[in-house]
Amino acid sequence: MYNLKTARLMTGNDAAAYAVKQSDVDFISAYPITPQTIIVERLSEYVASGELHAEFVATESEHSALSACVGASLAGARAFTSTSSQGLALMHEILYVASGLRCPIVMAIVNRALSAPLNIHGDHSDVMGSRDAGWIQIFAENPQEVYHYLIQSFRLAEHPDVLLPVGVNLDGFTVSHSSEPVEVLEDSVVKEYLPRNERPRLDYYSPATFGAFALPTHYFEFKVEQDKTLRKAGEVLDEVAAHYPSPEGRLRKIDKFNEDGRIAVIIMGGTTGTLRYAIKSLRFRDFSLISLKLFSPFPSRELVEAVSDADAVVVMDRSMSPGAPLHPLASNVATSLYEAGVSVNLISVVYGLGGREPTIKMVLEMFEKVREIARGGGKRLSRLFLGYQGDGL
Amino acid sequence: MYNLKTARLMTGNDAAAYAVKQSDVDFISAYPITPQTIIVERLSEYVASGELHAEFVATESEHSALSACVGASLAGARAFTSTSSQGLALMHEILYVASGLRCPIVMAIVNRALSAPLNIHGDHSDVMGSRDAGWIQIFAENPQEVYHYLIQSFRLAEHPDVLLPVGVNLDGFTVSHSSEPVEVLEDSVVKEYLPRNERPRLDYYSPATFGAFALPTHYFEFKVEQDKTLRKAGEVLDEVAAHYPSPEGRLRKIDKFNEDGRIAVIIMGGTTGTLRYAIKSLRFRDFSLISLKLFSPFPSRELVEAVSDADAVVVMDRSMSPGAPLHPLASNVATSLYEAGVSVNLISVVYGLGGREPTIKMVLEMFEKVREIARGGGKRLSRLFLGYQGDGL
Amino acid sequence: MRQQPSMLIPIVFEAGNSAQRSMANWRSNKPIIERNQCTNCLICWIFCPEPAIFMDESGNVQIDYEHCKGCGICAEECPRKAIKMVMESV
Amino acid sequence: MRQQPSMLIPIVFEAGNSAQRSMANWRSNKPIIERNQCTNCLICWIFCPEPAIFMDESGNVQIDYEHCKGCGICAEECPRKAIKMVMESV
Amino acid sequence: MLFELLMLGRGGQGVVTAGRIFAEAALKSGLFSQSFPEFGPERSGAPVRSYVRISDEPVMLRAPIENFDVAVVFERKLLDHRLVEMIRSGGLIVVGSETPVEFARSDIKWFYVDARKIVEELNRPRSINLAMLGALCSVLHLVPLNNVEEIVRRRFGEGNAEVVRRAASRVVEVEAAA
Amino acid sequence: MLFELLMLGRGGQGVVTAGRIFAEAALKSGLFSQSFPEFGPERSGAPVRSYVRISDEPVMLRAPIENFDVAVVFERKLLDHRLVEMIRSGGLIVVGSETPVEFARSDIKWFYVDARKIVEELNRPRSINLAMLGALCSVLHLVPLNNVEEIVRRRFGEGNAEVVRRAASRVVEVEAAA
Amino acid sequence: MMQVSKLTDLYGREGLSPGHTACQGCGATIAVRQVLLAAEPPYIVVSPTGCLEVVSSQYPYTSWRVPWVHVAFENAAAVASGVEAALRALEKKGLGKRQKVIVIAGDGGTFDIGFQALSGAFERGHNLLYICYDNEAYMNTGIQRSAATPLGATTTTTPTGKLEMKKDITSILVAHGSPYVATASPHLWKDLANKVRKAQSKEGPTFLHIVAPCPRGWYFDSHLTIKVAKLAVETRIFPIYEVEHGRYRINYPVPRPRPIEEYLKLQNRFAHLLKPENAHILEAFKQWVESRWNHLLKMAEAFPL
Amino acid sequence: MMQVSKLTDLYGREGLSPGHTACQGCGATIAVRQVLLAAEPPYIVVSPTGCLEVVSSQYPYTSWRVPWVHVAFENAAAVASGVEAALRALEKKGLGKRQKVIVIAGDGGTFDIGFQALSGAFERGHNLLYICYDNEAYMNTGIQRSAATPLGATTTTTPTGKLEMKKDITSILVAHGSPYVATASPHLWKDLANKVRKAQSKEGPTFLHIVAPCPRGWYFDSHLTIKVAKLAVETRIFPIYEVEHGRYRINYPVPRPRPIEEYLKLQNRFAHLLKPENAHILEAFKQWVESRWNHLLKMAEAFPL
Ligand SMILES: Cc1ncc(C[n+]2csc(CCOP(=O)(O)OP(=O)(O)O)c2C)c(N)n1
Ligand SMILES: Cc1ncc(C[n+]2csc(CCOP(=O)(O)OP(=O)(O)O)c2C)c(N)n1
Ligand code: SF4
Ligand code: SF4
Ligand code: SF4
Ligand code: SF4
Ligand code: SF4
Ligand code: SF4
Ligand SMILES: [Mg+2]
Ligand SMILES: [Mg+2]
Repeated sequence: MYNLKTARLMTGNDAAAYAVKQSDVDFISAYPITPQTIIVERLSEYVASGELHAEFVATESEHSALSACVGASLAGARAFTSTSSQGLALMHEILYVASGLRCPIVMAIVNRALSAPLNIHGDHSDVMGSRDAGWIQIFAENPQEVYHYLIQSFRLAEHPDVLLPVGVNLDGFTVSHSSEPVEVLEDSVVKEYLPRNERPRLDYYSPATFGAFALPTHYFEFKVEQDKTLRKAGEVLDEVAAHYPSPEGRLRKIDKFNEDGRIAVIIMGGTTGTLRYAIKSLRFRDFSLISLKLFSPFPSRELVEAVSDADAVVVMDRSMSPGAPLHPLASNVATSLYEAGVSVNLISVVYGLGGREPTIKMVLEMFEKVREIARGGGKRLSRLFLGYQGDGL
Repeated sequence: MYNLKTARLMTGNDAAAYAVKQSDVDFISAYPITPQTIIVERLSEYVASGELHAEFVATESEHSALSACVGASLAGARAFTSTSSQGLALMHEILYVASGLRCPIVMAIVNRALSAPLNIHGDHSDVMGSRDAGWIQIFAENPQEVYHYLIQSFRLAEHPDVLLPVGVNLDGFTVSHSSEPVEVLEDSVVKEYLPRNERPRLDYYSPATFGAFALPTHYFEFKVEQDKTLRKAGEVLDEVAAHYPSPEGRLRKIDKFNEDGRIAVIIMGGTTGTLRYAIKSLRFRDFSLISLKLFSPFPSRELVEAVSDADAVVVMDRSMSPGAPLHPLASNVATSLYEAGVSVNLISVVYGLGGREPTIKMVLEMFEKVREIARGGGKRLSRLFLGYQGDGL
Repeated sequence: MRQQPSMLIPIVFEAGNSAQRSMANWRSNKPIIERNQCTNCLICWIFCPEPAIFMDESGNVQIDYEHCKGCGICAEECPRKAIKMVMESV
Repeated sequence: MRQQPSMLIPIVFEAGNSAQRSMANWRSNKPIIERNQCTNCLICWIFCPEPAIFMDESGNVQIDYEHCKGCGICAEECPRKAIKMVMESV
Repeated sequence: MLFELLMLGRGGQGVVTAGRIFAEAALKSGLFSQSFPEFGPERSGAPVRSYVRISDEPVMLRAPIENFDVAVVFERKLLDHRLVEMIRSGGLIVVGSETPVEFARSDIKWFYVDARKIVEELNRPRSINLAMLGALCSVLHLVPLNNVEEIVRRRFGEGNAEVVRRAASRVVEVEAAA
Repeated sequence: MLFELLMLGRGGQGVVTAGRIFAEAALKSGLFSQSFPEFGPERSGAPVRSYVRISDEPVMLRAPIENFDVAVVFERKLLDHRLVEMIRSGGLIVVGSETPVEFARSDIKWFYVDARKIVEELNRPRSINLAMLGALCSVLHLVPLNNVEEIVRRRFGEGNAEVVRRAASRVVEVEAAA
Repeated sequence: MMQVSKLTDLYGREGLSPGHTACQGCGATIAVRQVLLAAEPPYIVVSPTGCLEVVSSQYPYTSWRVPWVHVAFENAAAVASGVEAALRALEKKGLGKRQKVIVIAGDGGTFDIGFQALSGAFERGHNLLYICYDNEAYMNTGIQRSAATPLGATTTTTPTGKLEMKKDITSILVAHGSPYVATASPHLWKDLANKVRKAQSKEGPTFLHIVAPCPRGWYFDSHLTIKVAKLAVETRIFPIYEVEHGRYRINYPVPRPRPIEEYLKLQNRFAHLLKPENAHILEAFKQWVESRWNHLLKMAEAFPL
Repeated sequence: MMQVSKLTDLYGREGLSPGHTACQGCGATIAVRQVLLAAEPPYIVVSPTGCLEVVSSQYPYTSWRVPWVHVAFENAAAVASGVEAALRALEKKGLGKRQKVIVIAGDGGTFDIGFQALSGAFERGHNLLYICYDNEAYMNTGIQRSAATPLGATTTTTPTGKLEMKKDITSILVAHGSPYVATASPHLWKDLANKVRKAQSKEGPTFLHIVAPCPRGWYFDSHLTIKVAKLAVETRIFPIYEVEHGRYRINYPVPRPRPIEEYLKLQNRFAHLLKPENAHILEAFKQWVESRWNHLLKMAEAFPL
């Protein structure tokens, strides 16, 4: 996986900033928020030191940061932003506009819980709360993936058949602040991988109107077209990844681990590593792991294929959809299974809210519990909390 | 249904403003946006004329409007706001805070499509885009329901076992701007129905700290508690409705029509009326209709019960979850069916985006098409668009 | 520089194409320039909201009735009172 | 007026309860008042960020070592130089 | 029975109000009704539509009205072929005009009323909509003229009620050419 | 092999940097490593933790570190019973202190180093963290002192490398009382 | 910068096409036309949501003959910041050319919901010209109060008249340290045109505040738009001045102001102010006009241009 | 309003408890303590997200002995508007009592992301006192640039020093027509205390801008906090003045200012400014101080209190 000779120790945030620098972005606009801030700080340093030729606009809010990116993107620039939690929530309105105007903006989303109560730690509520905004959403497990996925995101976003914004998610603190070995590509290799494509832009000499107003006579078609394009982006992703110069770094929709395990666990983000460790080193060989790298467009087919034979399927959500039948990821999985006519013993687990990162002990207990449920068979859906200390639900 | 002698002609917006006036709110803060604006205008008139004793704060944005409501609610006031589309999106961050701080705010959401492209007409993208925010979400079909549901919402929101914000949704223009007969209660009856309950509030003489900062040690429990409360609110709703002085106006989670129909159609909001008409007057007696009044907490059990014997179940979404396996309502239904182990022929229909209100002709065509699919049997999930004029998906 | 994408995107590439739209049925009153009083000073033009006033090849100021909405500003502001507003027949 | 709800809500009802928390291990340097130089003028108190300075029953200004973080402002600002900062042993 | 009606005028002429008054009058006369404007941004001068449904049972239908039994067109200038096509056979149309209106369909009844003249006579330049309402009631016989007059009087005063009445008396049927 | 380490100091003392340098040095010596701070708002003066994992295979684990093989405590004052309990049997602890530290567990090795004195001697008041690193390397034998010294020299200059070396030479093992 | 001195200097430079759907006699449209006639290419226009946006960009039509972008209601200045900085970056890399960015926004999008983005852009010092066409209310949504609505004016959210004063946006932007802040009226087209050019020629963020009477929202007959603008100026209600780096010049002195009632009585939104029972509001209105004018005189004296 | 004249007038009125988690020597905390010691009950405090909020309200603890609410980062003034208006409504209905609303916010929450809410609340004229403790950067997230960061200061987002001037928030709020706008420093505790009371006693929205040195973010030793505040005032970098209804009074004249370098050299964020190659930035900094001071003198002359 790593070549220790060439690897550097980088946090997820470091890796993000480095990837963005190498991607030769033209424009960055962002607003500080924990735990994302370091990305922005590093990028300001790169710009100040001349290592990165870009304009860095420190707006007065995240709403403005994304708005500025939309403006920059429509002006033809390669634009980047990053945020977390309240910042993403404040951008909410503009997230839809960015995708609707087909701006290939790339954003690092350093996932963090949403207020109230205020909490600065990791969970996926922020990005899940905007999951209808029409962005491509990618989840990285560790700083190395953050690096690779960000670079591929620019190519994906700017692909003429896509022109959609991409979010690259990394868990707040546990990935963003964890220093780990990261191998990077040569600047020139990245540059070559990211050619500049033409696309419509604001220009006095060929004036066009961006952001027109659409009556009921036109709106529906725009939106369906956008959805179609997003779904197709899954295929483009495969192509974009296939060209990525680092074969191990190629972005796949799902990544399977210990495929022979009879109990499949579906999860996204940093905690995957802990499960890998538990399965491999603590000998939970009856568990297979499905690390979902692409949340949107949701790879239903691949997922169903991967789990249809399992004795039980555990879906781990790091957010809740309060009042809904199930939480975002589990609901997507259940729906996919329903559509495929596959019926498995499904176990929905909510974990890690507000930064309660699962300990080894918690994971082991969960695995035991899941085994029990799997042995029990029959039941179509169970709900568990991992690490929750109140009285059960 | 109506007593024509006492009914008045009111639009959905009129009915909303009238209900809010009778509910004796103390505080209103809102920002104009089409098609919601009229509610705010009417309320300003009621306040100006002295018919309503409330402070009306015309903030400089929706973000501030909801923030002001949070402040007012924590100060002990009965607070109301209303918005649509971009306004709701701009409130996004504070929606979560309002529920997290357990503010019993009531909001009328006059549903409208989200930009880009800008469109001022009806669809449910706005509210669906915030469906994880932990609010109770109610959908009204017509001005009469808007009236009844708003009054019941205040009692539900302020119930000591609930203390959560409530959104009452009405379709932009087709309900908000359609003048129809509405029967109203006496002022005194409403007043009696809405007693003032004590709850913690900002007060110098018993100082407390609201909106504290929660570390990973506490956050998870707060959030699970909030979700639990939201789920329980379904039961409280039954109780609150049972006491409502107008028996026909009582809010039920789902409302069934022509129950004997073999093909069940699940839908929310104004277009329900058109389907009722089609089934009743145009003799599509093989269709039964399930008008969902409560979207959150989602009444999975009641819904599954209602459709488990159907030959086919049509779920009509007036919004999309781009890139997701299914759109919000259909996904909730599929998940509920999966959980219940019920397997039916499911047909997901997306309709009415950006105000493309289904015509009779469209509905008839859809019914024919659905019949065909139902006759075909077997298939677990089909996807249709209603009124979309591009090439199919 | 620009490459028009094959996808349906809410961009209008044909600048100023609203001129293709007739606004004539917005009008209840019709401005009529009395040629002999008009000095072609362009005052009416600078104040027309549409604009529905133009100079023809011979340098005469004219009304574009496809776009004039009949607001009456030109008539009001013409320093020579060279424009009359005439009610359209109903 | 207030009714404390049975639910878990992120409200703290016990005003000022952070005083229950000891901050002593934040401190590397310890302020010591030299009693005989101190006029109990309260200058140190008005500038203490915690506050970790109080007047005892006999009207003497004292340091609250459970809450003093050792910033040294009091020593710096005491007009009588009555406070010394002493390094805590490690 | 389900009866559908279109009103077409221009921004500032009170088209929406007219629809609503008609629906209210229907309600007062014991019929169920619904009235809604053409949805969209309103600008002074722009053509504006308003719709009314009247029925003997509650109106649940919320579909756009694509065909109608009656059209009320405030100014002849706004009439166009497509609109005339949308009137159901057996229906009728009332047009605000000084002169009889030419027409292409003989399966509907044509009326005209010089609404502008009436409001000028009565010095109510903003009451074109009320004149059209008066004319409509007098030829449609669905909602009693009295009810409309009553609502107008209550809301806009006797002078405007007179507009309604006068228009009702002045509306003229156009003889079919065919 | 999976080795877990805690560093505990106070905001402003460079606890996080120390962890990171140690992880980097491990990487340079051919081991996989991971370092992460205690997550949360940082305030000057507040106790701060930093963690390091070192392994001969890639470190995937991302769980909080609840028990550790080694603890490095920058100031004796920060030591508490609970922390000592969390050290794995056979592990070791290095404490910044002028004097030998009392302790309750004899199944771990105890070391102390007068880091404050060293940084005072060398006039590097902000380099307590580097002194603790030096002491750690000299007693742990997992990551060569050289590697740490090298990184410190490159990043903070020779003066600070001297801090590392001097601390390495001054760290003292406490003889078990039992 | 080429001075505009006659109408033929502007003729033929149309940036807005007819066929937009503004109301008859819309003052905003007149103002915007004049701005575009004056502006020197190349430039890019950014607008927030509002009347102007809605009437000019109804897909598949556009009235814009120049590049134009609308993103949302509250962020025109932020979008403009992005466009401006992006073009700067692209130019440095040889991937594009700088073009002046001009925001054209309503009062709601400027004084209220877009104010923070505006303030932020000015603080950061972007090279852009921000123009507010001020019709003193949210017209697009049907005439609701904005911070620009004057004391006493009725709107649908102030049915008995607004209780607060109009926000003094120009002074606020002067306090932001802008190199050029000015006011203008479409009836003084030459002054307006030259101010557009002057503002455009400065480096840094400049601001132009244009009175834009709205027949629909102010309730006057559509032929009176220019008259009303003129009266706003000649009653001293809307002073015409400019401020360069904090130094003031009154461009249109108004030594003998017309009576304020002349202005008010044309507009139904002020009808109630002329009733005897509201004399105190009228008085407050007059005082406001006077005190602002006097303040302006004093500033022009203390900090002359 | 009771004048504060000696420390015993304040002793025993503590609104903030110890046990908060602010850094050693935090200037913001000193300022806030002084505000609460002075404020007259009954009142309610609203704070946005920021250092103050995070250090004082870590569940299940609170350092607030007075009612306090935090909702988000950008909306303190809007929340305060809601509280204020709600209490007014409840009082009218006999369901509650009016209490003064005091916002205490950082510079980021005031100058930047919360500026629109602030401006809106002032425009609407709510009866509230808004206090900004200005530590000249986003400290809670680790020292990033804000509009309050002075020219030349390094932050983590301006690694080579900020290029723009500090936003002149007081002038901007004066331009909002506030009845009372003032500045204060914790080293002048009496002036500060009396300004809190004066501001509180006015009807309408008032503003108090307090310099709050931050040892962590300005890089100075924690015992110097009060010294640094004093130097800010005595170098004329942070003038102490008040503006009542547009009329100015300089409360602390500083006839012989201390050299600006004295202030700068204490703080590592300015270290580079003292290097010869940055002399031009230092010069610009000095000019900014001088021109603001002169402007203030002129205003005090033209519009004396
Ligand atoms: C976030 C948001 N809130 C509200 C609206 C609705 N809205 C659109 S335009 C507008 C008013 C515009 O007022 P102004 O800026 O003064 O421009 P005008 O229409 O008067 O020209 C409003 C309230 C919106 N589009 N977005
Ligand atoms: C919408 C949003 N964006 C960003 C943040 C992150 N954030 C919290 S506090 C803060 C800075 C606060 O700065 P300031 O107001 O100056 O207060 P200080 O911390 O300096 O006391 C930031 C950027 C947030 N909480 N919410
Ligand atoms: S203003 Fe009058 S004179 Fe001048 S061009 Fe127009 S019509 Fe002719
Ligand atoms: S009437 Fe109005 S729209 Fe027509 S030409 Fe004259 S100014 Fe232009
Ligand atoms: S400042 Fe000095 S003299 Fe005054 S009370 Fe404190 S220690 Fe005593
Ligand atoms: S050292 Fe600082 S915290 Fe301790 S008492 Fe003195 S001023 Fe207060
Ligand atoms: S409402 Fe006013 S500003 Fe808007 S288009 Fe009509 S006249 Fe112009
Ligand atoms: S960072 Fe600065 S403002 Fe924040 S707590 Fe520390 S000293 Fe106070
Ligand atoms: Mg406006
Ligand atoms: Mg700050």
